[in-house]
Amino acid sequence: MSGRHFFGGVHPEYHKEMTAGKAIEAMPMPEKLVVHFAQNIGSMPTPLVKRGDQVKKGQVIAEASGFVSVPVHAPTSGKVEAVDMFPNPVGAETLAAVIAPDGEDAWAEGLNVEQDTDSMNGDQIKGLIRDAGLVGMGGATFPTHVKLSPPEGKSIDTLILNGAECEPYLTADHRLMLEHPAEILEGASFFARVLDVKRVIVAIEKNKPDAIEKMKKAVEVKEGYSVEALDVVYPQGAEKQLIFALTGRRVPAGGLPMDVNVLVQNVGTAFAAYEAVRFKRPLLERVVTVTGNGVAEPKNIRARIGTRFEDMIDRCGGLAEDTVKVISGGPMMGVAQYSLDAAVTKGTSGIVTLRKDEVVQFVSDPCIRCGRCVEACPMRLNPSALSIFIEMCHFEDAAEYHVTDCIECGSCAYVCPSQRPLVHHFRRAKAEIRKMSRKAG
Amino acid sequence: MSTAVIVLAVLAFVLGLGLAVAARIFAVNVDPRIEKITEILPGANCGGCGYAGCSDLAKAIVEGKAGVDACPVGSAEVAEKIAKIMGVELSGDKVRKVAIVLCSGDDQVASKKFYYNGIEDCASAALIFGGDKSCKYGCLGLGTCADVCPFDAIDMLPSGLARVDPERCTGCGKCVDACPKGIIKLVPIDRKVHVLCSSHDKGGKVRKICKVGCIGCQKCAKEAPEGAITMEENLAVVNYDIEIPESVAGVCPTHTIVIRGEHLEEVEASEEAKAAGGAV
Amino acid sequence: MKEILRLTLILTAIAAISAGVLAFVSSKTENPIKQALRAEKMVAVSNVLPSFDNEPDKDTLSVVTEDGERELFYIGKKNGKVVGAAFEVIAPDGYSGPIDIMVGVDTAGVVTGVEILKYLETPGLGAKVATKEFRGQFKGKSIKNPDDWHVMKDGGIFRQITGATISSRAVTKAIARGLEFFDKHRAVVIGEGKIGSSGKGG
Amino acid sequence: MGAWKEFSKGLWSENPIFRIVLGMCPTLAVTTSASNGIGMGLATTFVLVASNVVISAVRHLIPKKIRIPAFIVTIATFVTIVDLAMNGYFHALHKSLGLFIPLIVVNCIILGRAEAFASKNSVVLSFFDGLGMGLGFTLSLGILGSIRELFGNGSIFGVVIFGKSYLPLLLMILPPGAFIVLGILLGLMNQFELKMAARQGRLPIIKREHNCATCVLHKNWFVSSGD
Amino acid sequence: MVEEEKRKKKEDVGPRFLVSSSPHVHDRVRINKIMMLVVIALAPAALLSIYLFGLPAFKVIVISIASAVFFEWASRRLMKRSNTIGDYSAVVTGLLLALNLPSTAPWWLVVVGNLFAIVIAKQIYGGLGYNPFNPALVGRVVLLISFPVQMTAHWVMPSRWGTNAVTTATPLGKAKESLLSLGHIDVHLTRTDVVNLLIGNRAGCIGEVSVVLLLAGGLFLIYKRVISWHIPVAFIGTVWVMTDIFHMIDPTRYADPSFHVITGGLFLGAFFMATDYVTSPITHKGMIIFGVGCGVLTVIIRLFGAYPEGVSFAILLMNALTPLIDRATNPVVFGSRKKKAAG
Repeated sequence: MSGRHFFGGVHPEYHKEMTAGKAIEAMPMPEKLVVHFAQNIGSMPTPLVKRGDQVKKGQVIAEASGFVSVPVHAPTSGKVEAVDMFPNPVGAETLAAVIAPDGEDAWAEGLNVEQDTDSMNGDQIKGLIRDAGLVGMGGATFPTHVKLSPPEGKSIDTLILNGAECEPYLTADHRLMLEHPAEILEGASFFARVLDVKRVIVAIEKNKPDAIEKMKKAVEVKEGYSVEALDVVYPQGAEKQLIFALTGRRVPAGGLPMDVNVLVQNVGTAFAAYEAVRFKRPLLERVVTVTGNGVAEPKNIRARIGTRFEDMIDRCGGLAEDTVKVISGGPMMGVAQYSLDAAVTKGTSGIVTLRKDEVVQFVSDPCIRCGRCVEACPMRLNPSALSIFIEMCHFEDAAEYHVTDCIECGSCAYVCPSQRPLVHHFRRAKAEIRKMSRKAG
Repeated sequence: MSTAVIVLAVLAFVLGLGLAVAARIFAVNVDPRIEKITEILPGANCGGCGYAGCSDLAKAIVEGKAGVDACPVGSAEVAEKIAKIMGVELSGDKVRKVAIVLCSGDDQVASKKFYYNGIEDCASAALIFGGDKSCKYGCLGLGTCADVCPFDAIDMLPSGLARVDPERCTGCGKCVDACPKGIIKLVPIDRKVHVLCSSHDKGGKVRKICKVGCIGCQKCAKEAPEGAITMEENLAVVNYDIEIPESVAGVCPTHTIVIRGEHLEEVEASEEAKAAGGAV
Repeated sequence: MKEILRLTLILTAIAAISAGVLAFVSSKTENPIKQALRAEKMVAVSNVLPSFDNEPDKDTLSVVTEDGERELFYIGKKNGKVVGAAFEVIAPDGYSGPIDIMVGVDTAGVVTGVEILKYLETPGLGAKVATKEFRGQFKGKSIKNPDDWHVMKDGGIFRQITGATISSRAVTKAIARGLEFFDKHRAVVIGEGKIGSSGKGG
Repeated sequence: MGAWKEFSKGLWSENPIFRIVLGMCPTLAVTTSASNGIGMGLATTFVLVASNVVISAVRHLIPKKIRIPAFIVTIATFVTIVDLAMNGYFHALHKSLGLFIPLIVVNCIILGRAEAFASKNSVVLSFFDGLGMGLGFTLSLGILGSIRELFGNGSIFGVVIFGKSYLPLLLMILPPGAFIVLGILLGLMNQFELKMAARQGRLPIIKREHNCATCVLHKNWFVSSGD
Repeated sequence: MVEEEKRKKKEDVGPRFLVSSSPHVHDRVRINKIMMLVVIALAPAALLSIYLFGLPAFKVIVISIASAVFFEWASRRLMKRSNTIGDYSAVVTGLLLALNLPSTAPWWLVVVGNLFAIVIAKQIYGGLGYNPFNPALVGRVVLLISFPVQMTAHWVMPSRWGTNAVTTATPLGKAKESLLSLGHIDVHLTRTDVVNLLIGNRAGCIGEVSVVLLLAGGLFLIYKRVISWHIPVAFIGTVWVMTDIFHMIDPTRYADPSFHVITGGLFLGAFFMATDYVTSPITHKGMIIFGVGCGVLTVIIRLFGAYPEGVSFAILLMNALTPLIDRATNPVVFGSRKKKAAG
């Protein structure tokens, strides 16, 4: 074990106190739900509903279109009012079904029934997880069943439950760990059973002592489980950095955690797995932290997938007049929204609102080579050199300097005294490099 | 005096002999036509032909991999000269192609969906929700096409649109590749009527976000000769193989259809007016 | 084979013609160059010697030092009588390289003039050793009191150039060395002794 | 008409120093004073004109394969002639230009013109080309030398301009001064060209601090990449 | 109906939100704050120097900063670029150049130095961030080469407000002088010498004399994380070790290491000039190479070169190598690179 720290990182202001003490509340049923079909990384599921269809809660409205794809379910019962393009919080407009709830919230047949989990084998558990449409709920939205299916020859010996929640403002995972520790651990035990893992580590940053306490108590009865307290430094929750901090193993550049025999799952995903396997409930809702100075009453809300941001914010007392940024996710890696019509997806961990005086704009002054970004980069890249290459359109050079290994954590841009849009540059370079390799291939 | 002459002569003899022998041994047979064609080509090495540069194209022409009129930049004159060297007949008269930006939604007439704060470059801006224009097909106005143009033929209007100068444009196609929205097309220079819109959105949506967008009303398609303007997903698309009378532009209710020469002059005038107004 | 021969012969012909032209030009410019070189030397020599009526560059005398090095003296004569001698000294420890100096003395060993022939000193600084202000100081001085032959900074009598002590020191030292040598062989140089009699070194 | 074109291009549009940036060795080394610059320029002009004429005259006789040695021998001959003549008749100038006279042989301008122009054009055109290029070279060296002498010594052609109280900026007549003055002159030339282009009604080019058009420079200093 | 009107109104006012790439928060440390910290770190040493050298030193500092800011403003304006005097980098350059001049420097010398520092060494290259060489040092070296008399011949001893200024040479100048004229050095440090050197009771540039305050300023910058320790430690350490070795070989020709470390501009150079962001390597490994290189060159110039002091030249020479060092020490990406499978 090599300590609780990795190379680089930054210490942003966390602002977690706004919602850390607030219990998760349920969101009342909104007037309409906008359920996007594209909610996972990989191929978009195939829509199965059209305008005018009646759906039941948990009914599959889009089926997996390949291995790296998961089904999407109706979050409640009601009528499909439209199938059209709507703003997706993580990118451009995508196809979504607008469902008008009928208020009955009636389950589709065969769902929401307690299962006998003890008799299940690994494949059955994995099947339930896949059918429930589980994806990584930390924000990456990578299909969970894919992570649970390592290729031949790769074995997993350690499961890390990621409760670091290093993004400022967000407290969704924190609250979940406080309120449902046993459920999270049971969900984790399903993962462990699928992969036959003996060692499970719950990783929590030290700024959540109550959660550490709670989880420690919960793991006492479980053999092979432990809770590790992590230094408070961003991006502690990034997979590769987390693995290094806990196990000292280095995931190869361009590799996956399974290359060093580790599986990382978010605590939210573990909770969803508990629900999916024990009760056969598809992933229909998640905890979202609605916070920031832009809302009157920050809250942790359990919201249905498809709830519009506007409804969420109204629930928290509405948006202050001078709010200029609404971010889906945390402020370091989240996506700034242009419309409150965006709706909660499986990966939406928070909605952060920033007022005018809190927003620092990018200005793109020249790089003064101060080296702060190099010190901050947890992937040991050279953001200074990379950004200069990219400004000059030298994408081959940027590739040679490993821009494709950038995890877009934002640490470099956070510390840059010239306020250069470094992450934006790297995203551009990645896009250009993809374009070039497509051309070459 | 004689010593000097003898010494130098002997030296030259020996060295000359060595050189001549070396020339024989290391002789490389190069087709002389390659050099000749390279000299005729414009020499901008723009890559518009798809080869690494002018000499590369010359090689390809001699090897028969490329046609004698493969250089998109060179005029018909160039193609003729090359054809002469290659001893082939130039087929038909080739009309020069120039680029055109198929969008006229500048900041005055097209709405924006957010304030953009980031790299001033279209490719980068397009990464964030496809750019700040409400219309996802619209020109972003940040000038990536102007940057890549090797002939300074594109300039950016202050109102946020790219404009191609058909006189300077050589049709190399670099801007066509560079535009993240794919709204720059190469069209024959003698075609005057253009639909300056690329939006496949439905008419209602277009109306909401852009005053000069094609709303798919089909009036022009009916007015124009058969097949000259076709509707593709709510957008009128010009078939440049067919000559279109200029009167077609008049029927467009949103003034999306323009006549190129006149349009450029209009834009010029309005920009000047704006600049003058700004100065006062 | 024919091709090889052709190339070789053409090149040979060009070289031969060039050589011919050059030989011709060289023969034409030989004399002017010689005269220019001589004029150059004569200017320096006449600047440092007292007035004379012979041709000092032809009236030379070489003395062999103990180390086996030759020292060339240009003898100035008036009405057939020796009036002084000029000789070159080199200051090897100049700031940016050796400094060539022409020194003129009268028969008594008193300096009649100093000329700096070649130097690489910093312009505007060390290069000031070539100014009249600096080299004029040596006129009229002799080596009688060797302790005087330092720059003022080192306790001597010669003003050093501000900021260029090293150059000043090098020149002063070199002239002093030259004068000492002249003093030793004065008799031979000014013709009071017989040539070769003082040439201890051979 | 053709002759005038060939002559004038060397003075401005294809000026060997400021436009084609050739022959940097004498440019940087000998321009410590205006007269040195002009002297070097005229010597080069003589060689350039003479070699251009001779090479043009015999261009059909010289086989392609031995053209370089033939050109070099021709050029070297003229350089030696200049060297000897200057030594004999302009001894002082020869002394201050010293080493750089023989180096005219390898001045890229001369071989460059021989290759690019004289070996392809008539004697008359080659004469004017050589004359234009040579005078352009002389002019540039004269300008460089004048500026350096003015600031570095307070004089031009030895005529004191700034008076006795002027403390010369020695840097200017030292080697770095040559680089600095040349760099600034090149920059001003380019700036002037841009302005002229705009005045002649060419489209205004949007100038941003960063764009692909300016990248070559930047890349070079930043990575000096080996490729 | 009301809903619809509300919505229409919203559309009329245009876009509402600001959208940019992540991250959306910033630690708010800007260039001007960093530059101000450098000025603050230099202030004590500068104030002590004014006390030591008096009004002339004060004049040099004021003229230098004023002309640096003026040239920055004027050249940006002339080149039609944005005004950058707000980032205070010109203030730092002006201050550093002033601290690198003798207190006797005439006003025009200061102005010419700043002209070269700001216009030639910085703005012509594109301004802050693009200059390959440290502007203040370029200014100083231009002056040193062009006006050696004004730059090296009029050192004065500190005399509390500049009364009765006594002309003398710098300690390093004396050492070099004696080595050249006598063949050995006459520098033997006694305890009082050390104290005098440390508190700045010696001739030298305005800013280089108060070693203790320079050290304090440097430590302040390291504490504030404006600079890292790598360059100063490598630089000063190398000078110490190398001079120690030479001192052991021949103490009559080479002064002891403590003399070399606390005299001259070593502290000013190591803490404030060599650490200039733009012109020094970006990685810690690169910084150590850079610092060692500066140290080696400084010692070589001091002991064997023509100039008594070599800090400025050493840093400038290493500036030229910075891009190469950067390339050679580019950080290795986290996680060993996956070997490409054969075939």
